[in-house]
Amino acid sequence: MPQPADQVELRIPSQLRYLAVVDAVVQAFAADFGWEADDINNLGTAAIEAASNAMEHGNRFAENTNVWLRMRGDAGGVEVEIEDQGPGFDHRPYERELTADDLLKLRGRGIFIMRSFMDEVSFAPGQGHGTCVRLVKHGHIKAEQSGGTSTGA
Amino acid sequence: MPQPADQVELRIPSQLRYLAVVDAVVQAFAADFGWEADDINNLGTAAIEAASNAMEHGNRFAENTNVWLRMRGDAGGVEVEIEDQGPGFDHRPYERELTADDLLKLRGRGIFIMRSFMDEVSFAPGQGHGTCVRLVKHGHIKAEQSGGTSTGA
Amino acid sequence: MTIQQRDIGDVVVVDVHGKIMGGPDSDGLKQALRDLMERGAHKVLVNLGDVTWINSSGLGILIEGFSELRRQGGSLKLVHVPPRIESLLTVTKLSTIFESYRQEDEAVRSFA
Amino acid sequence: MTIQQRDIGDVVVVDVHGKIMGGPDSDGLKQALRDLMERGAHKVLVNLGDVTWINSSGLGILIEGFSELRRQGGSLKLVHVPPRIESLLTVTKLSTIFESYRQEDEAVRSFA
Ligand SMILES: Nc1ncnc2c1ncn2[C@@H]1O[C@H](COP(=O)(O)OP(=O)(O)O)[C@@H](O)[C@H]1O
Ligand SMILES: Nc1ncnc2c1ncn2[C@@H]1O[C@H](COP(=O)(O)OP(=O)(O)O)[C@@H](O)[C@H]1O
Repeated sequence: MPQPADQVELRIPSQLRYLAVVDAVVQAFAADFGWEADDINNLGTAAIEAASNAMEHGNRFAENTNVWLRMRGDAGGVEVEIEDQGPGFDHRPYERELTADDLLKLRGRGIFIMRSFMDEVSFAPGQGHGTCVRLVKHGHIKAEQSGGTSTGA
Repeated sequence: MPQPADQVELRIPSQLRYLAVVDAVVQAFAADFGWEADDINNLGTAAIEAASNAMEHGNRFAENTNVWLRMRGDAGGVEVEIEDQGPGFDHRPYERELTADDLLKLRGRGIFIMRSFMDEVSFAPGQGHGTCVRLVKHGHIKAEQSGGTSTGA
Repeated sequence: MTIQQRDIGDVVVVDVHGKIMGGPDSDGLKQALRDLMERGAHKVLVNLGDVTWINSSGLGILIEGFSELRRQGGSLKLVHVPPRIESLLTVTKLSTIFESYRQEDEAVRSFA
Repeated sequence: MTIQQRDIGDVVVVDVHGKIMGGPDSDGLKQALRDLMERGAHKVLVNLGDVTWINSSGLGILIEGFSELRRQGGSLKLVHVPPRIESLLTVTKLSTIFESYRQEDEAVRSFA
């Protein structure tokens, strides 16, 4: 497990407009790994879902609450933690496949989307009181390599 | 001055590969302000220069050192602070125009670039011991508006 | 998020730009879809070509429009769905209910 | 950062992809320019079309290549400079020393 010094940490207020910053951080972190574009997009989408939940269900959009994102890893795989200041919740009811009945529901897809796009999704108490969602993704290296000399991350 | 709760904060290790994350955060924060593309690019470039200096001159790329970025503001203007854990420095010698003699030098353009692209650049002691560079930018609203209904930030 | 509307025959094309993230930022889209239904529009084509991303609450807005229009005998279809949103429609199986087209003319003809 | 090289007549085109940020990440470009000079190349065209950004240490690498080549009677020119890098060359007045072209064929002909 890498030292905290090898991780990037982001703190944002509980406002949906900052979801764009979450997406940008996660995608920029992984941009040079040579992963398939789909993997990078889906990682961003899962992080957006986790951060949306943290703001809405965790922090209930309360002023002066924050969401933390911590990210570490390399081309072999990344780990993203998203933590809120909410009361925590029991995620077990949401550990299920969506059924035909769910198809047209307006809500209730966030955790399902995270699970679909990530290799691992887990929930734990955060460093504070809230929920910490942990997302793990092992990207697929792009098939056609550019053939040039690549240096760096 | 907005409360800290209205600001985004990023912490990165002193490794150049995380400059891409700095660029991404700053640009995503300002992406929906309707600013000219040039303004957003130049804000990113100035932040990259400040963060490069923080890593190289401030933290001397020492392991376990970090760089902090704090950003706040709205379409009227943004403020970006970039802080390191270095010894601090006297910025006055670098408060000058570049001359013909400087043109082909390999280094020494970072602070000049920040000043050229930003409306304000100032240096102060950080919250810890290091240097805190403060960048202020008032973007220009894009001339041709899309004419659609825009909501949100 | 920014939206614009165009009429092509009796099809209303809603061009969405930016991010569809639910919450106040997407009220414009919600309201536009409701207004269209009040005006009696039955054929609505949502152009996602300039949408950078959508989250699950944003999907909810599209589903609400889809269901409401269907109830009134109309339909809501999609055009120019970027790969990132395509993935999301696929995993959520919403691709089985939203008709989606690559070309606008093709999409418009499909309503006839 | 990734680089590739192509020869067009006696002009060597260096296609750079990604970010030019100085430090170890850009050693490839530094080394490539040095190797070209050792091989006696005199006409070097750096294609920045796929470069997302460059910082001031990255500029230093281009300046080093430029000066070294000029000392050896050669020249280093740029092609497909994105607007973001154009701004940087303008404020640093490096645009007064780097010849820069929009089209590759035009750039290649300029060495003749
Ligand atoms: N961070 C969180 N804190 C508290 N409750 C949460 C959190 N994340 C999810 N939940 C609960 O789990 C439910 C399902 O979440 P999700 O699948 O993302 O769908 P939705 O957000 O659309 O309801 C939420 O309605 C909420 O009750
Ligand atoms: N954060 C910092 N901490 C300590 N010294 C700094 C810092 N930023 C800049 N400096 C000093 O100011 C000088 C000029 O910086 P700059 O104009 O960015 O050019 P360069 O980084 O290429 O030397 C640096 O060489 C360094 O001595």
